[in-house]
Amino acid sequence: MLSSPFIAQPSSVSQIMLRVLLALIPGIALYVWYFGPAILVSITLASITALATEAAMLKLRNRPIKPFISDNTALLTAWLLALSIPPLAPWWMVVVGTAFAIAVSKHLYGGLGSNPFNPAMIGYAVLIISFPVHMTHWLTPHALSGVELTFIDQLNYIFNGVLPNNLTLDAITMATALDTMKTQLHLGLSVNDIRDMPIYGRLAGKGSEMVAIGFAIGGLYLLFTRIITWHLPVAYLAALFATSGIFHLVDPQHYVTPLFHWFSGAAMIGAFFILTDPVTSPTTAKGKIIFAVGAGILTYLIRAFGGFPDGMAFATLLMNICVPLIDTYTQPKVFGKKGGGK
Amino acid sequence: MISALWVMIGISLLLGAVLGYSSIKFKVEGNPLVEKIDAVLPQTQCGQCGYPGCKPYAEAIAKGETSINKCPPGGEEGIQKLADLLGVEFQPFGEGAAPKGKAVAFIDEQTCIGCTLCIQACPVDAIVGAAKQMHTIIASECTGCELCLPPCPVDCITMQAIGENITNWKWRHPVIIPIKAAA
Amino acid sequence: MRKLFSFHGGVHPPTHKDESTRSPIAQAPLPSKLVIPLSQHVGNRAVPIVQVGERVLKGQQIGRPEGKLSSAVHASTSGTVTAIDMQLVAHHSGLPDLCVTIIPDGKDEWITHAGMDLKNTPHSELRKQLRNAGVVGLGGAVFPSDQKTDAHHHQIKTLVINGAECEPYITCDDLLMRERAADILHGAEILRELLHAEEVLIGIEDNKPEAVAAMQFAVEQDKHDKMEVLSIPTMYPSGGAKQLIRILTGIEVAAGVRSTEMGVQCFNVATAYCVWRALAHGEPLLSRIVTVTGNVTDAQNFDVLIGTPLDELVALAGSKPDTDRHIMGGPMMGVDLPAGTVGITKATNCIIESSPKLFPPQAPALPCIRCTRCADVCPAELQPQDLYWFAKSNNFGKTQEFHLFDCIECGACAYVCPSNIPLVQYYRYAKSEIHERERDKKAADLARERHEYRQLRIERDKQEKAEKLAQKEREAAAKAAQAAAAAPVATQNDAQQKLIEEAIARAQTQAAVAHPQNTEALTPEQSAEIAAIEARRAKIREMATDAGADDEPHKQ
Amino acid sequence: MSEYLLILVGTVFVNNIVMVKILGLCPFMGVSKKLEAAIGMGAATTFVLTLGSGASYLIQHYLLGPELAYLTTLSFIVVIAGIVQFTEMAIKKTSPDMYQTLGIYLPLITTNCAVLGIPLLNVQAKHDFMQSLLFGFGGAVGFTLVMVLFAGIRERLEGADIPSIFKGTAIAMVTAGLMSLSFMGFSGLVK
Repeated sequence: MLSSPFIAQPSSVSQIMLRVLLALIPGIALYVWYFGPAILVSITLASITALATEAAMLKLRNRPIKPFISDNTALLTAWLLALSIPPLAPWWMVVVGTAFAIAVSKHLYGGLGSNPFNPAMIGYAVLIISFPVHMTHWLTPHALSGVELTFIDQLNYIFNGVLPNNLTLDAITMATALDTMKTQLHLGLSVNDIRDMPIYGRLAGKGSEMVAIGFAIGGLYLLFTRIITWHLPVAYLAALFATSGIFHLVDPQHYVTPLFHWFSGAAMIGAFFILTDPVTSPTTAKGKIIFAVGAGILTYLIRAFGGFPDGMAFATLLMNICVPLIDTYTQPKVFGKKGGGK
Repeated sequence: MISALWVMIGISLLLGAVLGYSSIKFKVEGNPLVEKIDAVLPQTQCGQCGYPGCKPYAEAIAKGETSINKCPPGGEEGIQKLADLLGVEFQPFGEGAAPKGKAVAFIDEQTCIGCTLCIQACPVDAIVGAAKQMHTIIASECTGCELCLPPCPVDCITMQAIGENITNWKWRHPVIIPIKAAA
Repeated sequence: MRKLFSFHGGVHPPTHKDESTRSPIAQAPLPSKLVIPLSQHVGNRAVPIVQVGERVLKGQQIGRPEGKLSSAVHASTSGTVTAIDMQLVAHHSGLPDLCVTIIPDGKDEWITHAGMDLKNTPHSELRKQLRNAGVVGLGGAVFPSDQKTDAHHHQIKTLVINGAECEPYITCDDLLMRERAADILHGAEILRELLHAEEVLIGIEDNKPEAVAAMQFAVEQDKHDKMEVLSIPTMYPSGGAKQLIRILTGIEVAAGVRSTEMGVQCFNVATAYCVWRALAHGEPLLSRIVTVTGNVTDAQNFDVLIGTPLDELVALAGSKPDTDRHIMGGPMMGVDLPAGTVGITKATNCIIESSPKLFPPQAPALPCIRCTRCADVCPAELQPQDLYWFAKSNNFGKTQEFHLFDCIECGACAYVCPSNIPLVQYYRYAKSEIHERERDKKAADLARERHEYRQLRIERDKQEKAEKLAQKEREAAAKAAQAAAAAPVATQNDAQQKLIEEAIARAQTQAAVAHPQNTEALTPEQSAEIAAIEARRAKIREMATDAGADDEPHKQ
Repeated sequence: MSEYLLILVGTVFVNNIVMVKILGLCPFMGVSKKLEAAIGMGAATTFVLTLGSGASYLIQHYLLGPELAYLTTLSFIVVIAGIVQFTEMAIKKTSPDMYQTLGIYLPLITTNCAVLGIPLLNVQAKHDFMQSLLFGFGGAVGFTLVMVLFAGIRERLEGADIPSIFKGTAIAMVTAGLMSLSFMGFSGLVK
């Protein structure tokens, strides 16, 4: 006998995920505008791998493939992973990262909804630990390098590692703004003269600050269409701002301004797209704030003192470990049991 | 070499003293575990576990003499509860000990000769009757342990499964509309 | 204007109310037969007090209430009782239940009945009349009203009359308020008396302006100064008792806590109306307003006799041929009825003729992505995604830790779930499993008690026998000692010899006096029966001896 | 004072006993099925470890001295066994439930390689009394933190629709691996 309710609000997981993918478009557009179309190659490559791996895993587990492929969750993981690794990363890196993310971090735990770790970040962590060198070859924005790599050259490099005749890899790539900042600081330079270097724009790295703004716009769109709630992004950015602010006030020469941290690395895309993955973030309001504040502080610590250039991925994974516990201990009071009854 | 001996003997004497003192202070009497295990068992007193009732089986488990998968009326869930309580691994039922559906004994009053053998056998006094008088089973009290079947000389007791009626009907586990393709 | 409160969550499904409010309440004609279930209320089933073939009058009691929590059942019209048997009833399970089937004789002849003098009849009498008139909550809970009007020495401040009717499609309360507002208020007045409540608040959703106006007019006209009609914002499930109490008074009644302990009590408008008919006019609950809507040509409300078969009622509203299911209640909390032959019961406030076009079958469910939209709309402020997670994996202990029994099964969570998971069915599954385990636990505890008492009794009998034996030996020894003192020369075995002779003598005297069984005053067939039993015993004894002879086991 | 804080943060997060130094895996896998068992085991191990590292420092410093260095492991194990026995009696008296749920893993604390490993690391790093106490306590807190978090994840995975061949310990191993991967994020934080 069917159980009530017999009517439902027209909404589906694939619609939600589609909206999140659309929200990524502004960021990607700016990315292509500043760094050339290479990122599109790795995004499509990652998407194809993700869908192929998902289909294979579902086949192995005798599950119908259609409903899962069309729910766009694998696509979202692929896009987030592609956006957090260098655009000129060789093709096998993208494939390995995405395949590991979808197969191990998602389907080994039972597919959609049961994975404790954010698949995109697991993919990133695996890549940065296995291929640290490749992960530092980020594209320099056109304005800086003055070299206009055609799309064919980029394709050529990604698939068979060949560069046009006169260019060397170092000419067209550089470390991220964060990475350069960290290495220079270790060499004892002060923040001011580091900021004078050509790669820095007004807020952070020349191209990457605009891309961060693009993701922020996409994030605000998600916020206003109530796909995500304010708790995670606001708490995360506030925590990052506060910790970096304290260190900056204590020693402005050695610790960069909070705005720099906001608009560099994966902070913006993390706050609005990576942390807010519903499956791997807490469900209670209080829990979301604890989770985001923890991630913010860890991101700053790893960026300032850790061994990796950007702490966003590891901060997310470390806080993902705590999510079940956070959920258990932040259960809100139930109707009528809030005391007083008024 | 000698000093090494002294050191080791010193340490062990010191530890021995501390442990001796604390074992007296932390004396624990009785084993509250038996009641906890007995609380989990279904109390059918049917003896299918090889012990004359649930309490003896509980004591045997507490003493570790027997395994926890010998109680068919308890079902898989009973074993799971015992496994959680004792912190041991879940063991499925051995062969032939699989649980049967719940049933209640019923005396066919045409053939009952009033010999009271079943009354003496019933562990929970669920059979009403006296010598040479008609016997009948109180359905609500019968635990379905089938101990009254063997002693009956005229074999007039049968086990009747408890059907599904509107009061004990249960919602089914919702099989999500065929998400699992055929294997 | 009183300050209104709000409760957490709630959804706004399309109301679809205007289809069935165009025409006034129509009187449904006498049906061909009446199938009246005896269990139409919370509590024990009513005990039938009529025989098959007996002629009953309209309003005559056919089922007596049984036990403290129960209610009476009456014949909805005059006719003859043709059967008292198991028939399909309006229940999720689709299983049969005991029903009384009456074939109406068309006379519709009332039994003699009279109203009560409300002013000076003691309240206990009024409650007994409510119980015997079969008045139960008509909002859907069908809880016997006589129990709810007993405030159990709690001081009741507010009586809430629930006219919210938040579920889509259902408009029976709306029409009732528009047409019979005065009687509802009289009923509410009686309930206020019974509960000694200080004020009465009538909550009506603001998508029913005509009903609000009608009730407002009736309050002013009959000068009910302690009553106030309040128009509350339209949101599902604002009609839930706890939710409406929260909106009107701000009090949050926790699950498992009776609202009377918080000084509030809630009654549906239809229940208030029935209280008035039962006490002022002595009419038991025989009929109720039912909305027939959905896949029908002209949806409207009918005043239907309890027990009218569904098919006949639905035919009145012109049910379209492509109807595949009948839903009793609304689309959010309704019951998918097993067949068209079930009778209308006291709980049937609406029948929706469903068709694949009206209620498309649910898309296949995807796994839960913990997006917490369900937690945002849950009026009981639970965490439906956790409850689902534990119910799915049969971890019932955890579901209770997450307050499973606070869930009012309103369906708001399943309504907004983007993965189309039938959440409410998971919670109902978990609840029925937990109820069954509790029943088993109670039975197991009872069995342990009986077993331990039996062990005790056996020990006690053994001891008594041992004492009696020891006591007898002491007497025998004392007697033997006397005999020995009298004839000291008799040695030890002489004493035993004398004992044996005495025993033999006693045995002979007994054999002489024993007379045959009491078989003097026996009727012929009794003796025939004894003969048959004797024959069978003989056969068994000889079968037993054969068995012994060739060693074949007595029983396969 | 900041040096002590560094040791504490270092042992709890950066080079966590279980996740980075891969010590103490058998209770980590065995007891983390249920949250209360994990908390109980964590508390017991913290008590044993703090006491153990303190006692082992005293033995190493005052009793053994340079010439009897070969006795280090032997004496440490004897002391730790004594402390574990004492803890077992205390737990059996105070909360029989906890004693029952921990079951065999309570006496197994003696064989937990973290419990012997940390005092030996103390000796190797030539910590003074306060440092070795903190190192022991920090290591145990790190062990407890990670085990409790791991128990939280495993309890949630009970309801997950994991492929049958991965159910139980297999998925626990995979999760522990991914947790260790995440803890590598801390590398380099504290020298």
